[in-house]
Amino acid sequence: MAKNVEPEIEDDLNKKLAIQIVKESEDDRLMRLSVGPQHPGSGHFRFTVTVDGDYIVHCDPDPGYVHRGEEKMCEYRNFIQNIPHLERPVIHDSSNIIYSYSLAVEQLVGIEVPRRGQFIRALASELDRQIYTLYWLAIYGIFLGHSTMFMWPTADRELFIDLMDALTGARVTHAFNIPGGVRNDIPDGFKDKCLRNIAYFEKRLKEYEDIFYNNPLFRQRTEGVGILTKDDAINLGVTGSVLRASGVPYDVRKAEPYDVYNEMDFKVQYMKSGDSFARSYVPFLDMKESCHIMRQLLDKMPDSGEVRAKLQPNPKGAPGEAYRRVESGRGALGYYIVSDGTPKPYRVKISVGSFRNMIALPHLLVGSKLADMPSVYWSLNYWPVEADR
Amino acid sequence: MKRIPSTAATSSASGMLKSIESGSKHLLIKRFTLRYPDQKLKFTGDGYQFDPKRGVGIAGSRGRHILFHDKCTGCQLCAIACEGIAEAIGMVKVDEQWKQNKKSIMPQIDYGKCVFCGLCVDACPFYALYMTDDYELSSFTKEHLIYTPAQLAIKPKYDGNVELKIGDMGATHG
Amino acid sequence: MTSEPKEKPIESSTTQSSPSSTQPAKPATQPAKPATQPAKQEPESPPFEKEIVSQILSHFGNDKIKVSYIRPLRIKISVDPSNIVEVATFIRDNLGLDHAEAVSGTDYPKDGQIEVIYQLGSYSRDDMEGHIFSLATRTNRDDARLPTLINVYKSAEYHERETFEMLGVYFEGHPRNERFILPEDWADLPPLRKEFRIRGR
Amino acid sequence: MATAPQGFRFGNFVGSLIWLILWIIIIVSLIALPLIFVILFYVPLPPVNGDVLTPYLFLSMMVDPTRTLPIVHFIIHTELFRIAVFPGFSFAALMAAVTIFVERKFLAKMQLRVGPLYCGKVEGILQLLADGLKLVSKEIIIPSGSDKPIFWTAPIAYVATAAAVVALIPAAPGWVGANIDVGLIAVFAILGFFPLIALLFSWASNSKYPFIGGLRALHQMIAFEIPFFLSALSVVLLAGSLNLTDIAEAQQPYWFIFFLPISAFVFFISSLAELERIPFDLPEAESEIVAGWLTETSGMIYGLIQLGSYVKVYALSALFVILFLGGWAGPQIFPKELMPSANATTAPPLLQLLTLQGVFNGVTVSAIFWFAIKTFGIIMIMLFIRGINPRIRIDILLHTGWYKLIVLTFINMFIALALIYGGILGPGGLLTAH
Repeated sequence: MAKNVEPEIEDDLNKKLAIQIVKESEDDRLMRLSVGPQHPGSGHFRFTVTVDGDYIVHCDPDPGYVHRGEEKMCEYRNFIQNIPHLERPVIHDSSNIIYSYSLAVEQLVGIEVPRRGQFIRALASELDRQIYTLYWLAIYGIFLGHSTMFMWPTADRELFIDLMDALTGARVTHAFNIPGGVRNDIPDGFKDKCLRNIAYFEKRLKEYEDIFYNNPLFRQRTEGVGILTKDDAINLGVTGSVLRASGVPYDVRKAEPYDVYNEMDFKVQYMKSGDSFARSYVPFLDMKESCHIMRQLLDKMPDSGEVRAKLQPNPKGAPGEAYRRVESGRGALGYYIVSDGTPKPYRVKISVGSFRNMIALPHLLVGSKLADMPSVYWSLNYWPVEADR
Repeated sequence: MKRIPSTAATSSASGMLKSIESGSKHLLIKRFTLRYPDQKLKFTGDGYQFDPKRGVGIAGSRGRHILFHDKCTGCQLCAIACEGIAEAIGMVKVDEQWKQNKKSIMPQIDYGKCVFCGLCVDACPFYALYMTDDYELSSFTKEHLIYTPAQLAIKPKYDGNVELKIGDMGATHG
Repeated sequence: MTSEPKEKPIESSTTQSSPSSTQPAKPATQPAKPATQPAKQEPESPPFEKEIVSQILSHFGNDKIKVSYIRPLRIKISVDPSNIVEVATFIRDNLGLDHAEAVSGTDYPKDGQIEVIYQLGSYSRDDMEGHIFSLATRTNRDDARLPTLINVYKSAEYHERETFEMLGVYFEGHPRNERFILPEDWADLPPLRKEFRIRGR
Repeated sequence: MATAPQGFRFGNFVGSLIWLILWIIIIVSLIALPLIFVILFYVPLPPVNGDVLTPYLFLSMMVDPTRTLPIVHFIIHTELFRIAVFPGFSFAALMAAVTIFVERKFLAKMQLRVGPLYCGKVEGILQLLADGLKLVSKEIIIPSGSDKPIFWTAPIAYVATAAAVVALIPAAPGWVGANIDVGLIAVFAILGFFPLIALLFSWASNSKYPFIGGLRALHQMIAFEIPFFLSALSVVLLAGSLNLTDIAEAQQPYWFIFFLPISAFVFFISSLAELERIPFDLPEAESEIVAGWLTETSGMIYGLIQLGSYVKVYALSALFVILFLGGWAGPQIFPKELMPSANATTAPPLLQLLTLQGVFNGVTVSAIFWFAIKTFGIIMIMLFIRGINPRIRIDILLHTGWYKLIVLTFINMFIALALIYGGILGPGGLLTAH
């Protein structure tokens, strides 16, 4: 299929790029606006947009304001010491960002996680996905000027933060998933509390739909805005909800099921329109599906057993390399780890969804209106800190 | 596996009416806010602990540490565990004589640096270092954030007793 | 893992990883142990992946393509920089690998080389959704130059730009070989080279 | 672990307080008191109880407050009082303050949080005072390269214009700052100044985001001005007058909202756009253009503009009440006999003091009560709309203004004309009060 669409897409994209570079210098009508890093609508991220009237003719992303050099830092620390700093890029979703790291390290070190441990860390990562998505939704609400939609998800996020607090002892940056399983077993009464909170949360999702997704003003602002076609989505290599909103039902949990996800019964939620509305609605559907997965995880979890494989304090990875992925709140999150047989990794590359989705930002913004900028930008599920790493 | 989600596309009037209904419904729902200094959350367990024999932690809140002087051997494993993470733990001399601690050194923790990951607790093989519920560690100076072994030995008092309640009128704290 | 010696797992890894290979979508929960040596040490390669590799090999021949390993869901081949555009175009057109997930470089000062590796994936082929195809190439460390793949894989654009600034690999044909994530006034070595040391460590 | 900041001494703190009090006493006794006495000697004062007000009499009022009654009575009947205090600016500013506080608490309730809580012990009732003090004490930052005279003038002009609108709005029969025959046109004319001020200020700020915001304000204003006028036009047709008091009294038995619901809707939507409130707060859209034309404001400049915009909220809500909801019409809330009339001298002095010798008689109090209730209801609807809606996009907004609202107003205008020609409403109509 790739053969017949490829040339025209390629031409189109190159042409667009050429127009951007020429237009910036020649025309006097253009106004260059800086969005970020201290703009209320950007996070720790800067991109410049050049507007001609109300239309954006050029967009240049400029990430790196929160670059920590995680990949370099990894080379100086052993496999266990890397955990706390690796979860800093996404403190809400820290279970997921450590999940694929743990999978890759387990492959290199050669250990197997006990079955109960697999269930618990899948549960933790689902809870973290909810926490992240709710936070994302809250910011999307305030970006569109809907202050109520900022407050409700922020409040309901507390349901899951509460659970993570009981499970791991920390509200964010849990350091819970580690190579070899999880740090501790679930506490008493956790299962009932979890089921109670999920049941309440599903009721709340209906309210979100009422006040936000079905609101005609919200529909007007997002429907038909920033359309990313299926071919463009594939070609640009976007991931996560952005990809699924463009009609590609791709989820790492289905494509490459890790741990216990092949026993779970869930559907990959996707939409075909590829506009801002679809990109904002797919995470919402994912949240519903995630509740479903969490119920199954709690149901099928073995009642007792080990949760953590014994790991020596300073494990050495066998020489070689591993590339493992999980589906995080923002799409596929992969770690490429090269080990040279020492306790420290030789090279760690983090392939994050935010960085991969950033390429769609100039693609979508060029030609759209300045007023569409927040709705397009944040619908890309972009987390600046994670993209900078 | 593949299905098109129903977007519940509604006309703008009924969508607006639903918004109004949902908004006015929430005027009757209980508030969610935790009034923090007056109310404090109740935590599970008695702080994060670790069982070196089984190799598994015990769930609990990760606040500041508690150090049991009668068990600490001055083996520095906690300081080594912290080395690449926060470098918050330093070993200092104490004026105490314990027969298991010949060198009389014990960890001193700088909470200006600690990230509360609890990996030092995992590293302690002698049940000497646990974590507690106490998370209110702010102070005016950086020096006050450095907790000496004597300060770490004190068990903090934490009296949080508010739990998240879910009822017909929504979720609320207390 | 405490008592497990380091040298042991080479034989056991190959036997353990093979049963899971029949189903491409099966989870890799089995500890697919790493291969220390290139693919000839793994005799029982999974058939689906093997077939893909044999397609490439039959087109290009053994001298252009060096197969590093074939594991369940993971294939790595190494090519010469002069062939990489040709190989990538073939892979894209005939194998359905339509996007690059990551482009990363690894510095090997001992060999005097930098390995740039493209992790390619497929969204359009259902039976290859879980596969990651690693296309690796090596370039000289002192004058690191590679042909760009953005005309083949548009998705590699920002990744290549990042690789340029992090490892100093110049991508010929890339429109913007310039600063991306690092500060504007960065005048030091590319930070992911091994001779760039973090201060104090 | 709580310790005081280093170098803090309680003695120094008390010493600084005493020093401050000393300076205040010196300044008051050396400058303020002589100034007052000079003014009292040279300024002709109203006669009180037949005597001309002298400084001695003035000082004796401090001993016996009932002696101030005539002077208060005199002040109440001046134009200045009407414009500055009761139906005018101070009343509007009070309503604005109440609006700000209620907005915060109401939205907080809707959003499942508590809103201001600690300042003032009881549900954060003093939060507004604290915010005001904070704004007063903050530094005003002027951007370099800005047009300084305009930059300084614009916020004051904004508040002044808002006050000018308020001066035209009657709050009870006879209680209006300026009772002019072209009241409605005057209101619209003055409202036309706001986007001009926004544009001037944004241009004077010498910054890109304010500039875009100012242009948006202008676009929005032009798009919504016409439906705004036209929706009021059908009211004028029915009432047969442009005087706001006359319009309010013309709808004595039946409010115009029953005949002109579409006009009322259009007027409400247009006034939301006029007020730059969500969903029409595009000139201040913070996620696109930082804070729009308010980006470079700081300190009291920001405070004044906020005050002006909330006074505007009151003004337009009151205008809606006058045009569509019958103004101050409503049942008498308590018997007239309880209030001493203007000539009553039999009432106890304390009650005389409270009712200001019958200036606020029963009818007036009832009218003010109903007027305030209705105005506040409209304000609450505005707040509610803010709670449930996102911000609209500029092109949809312009499309709505030009294409939809204008058409809707014409529909209702034809209905109004039909009512007049059918002899049902208008001068001498069936349902008109005679």
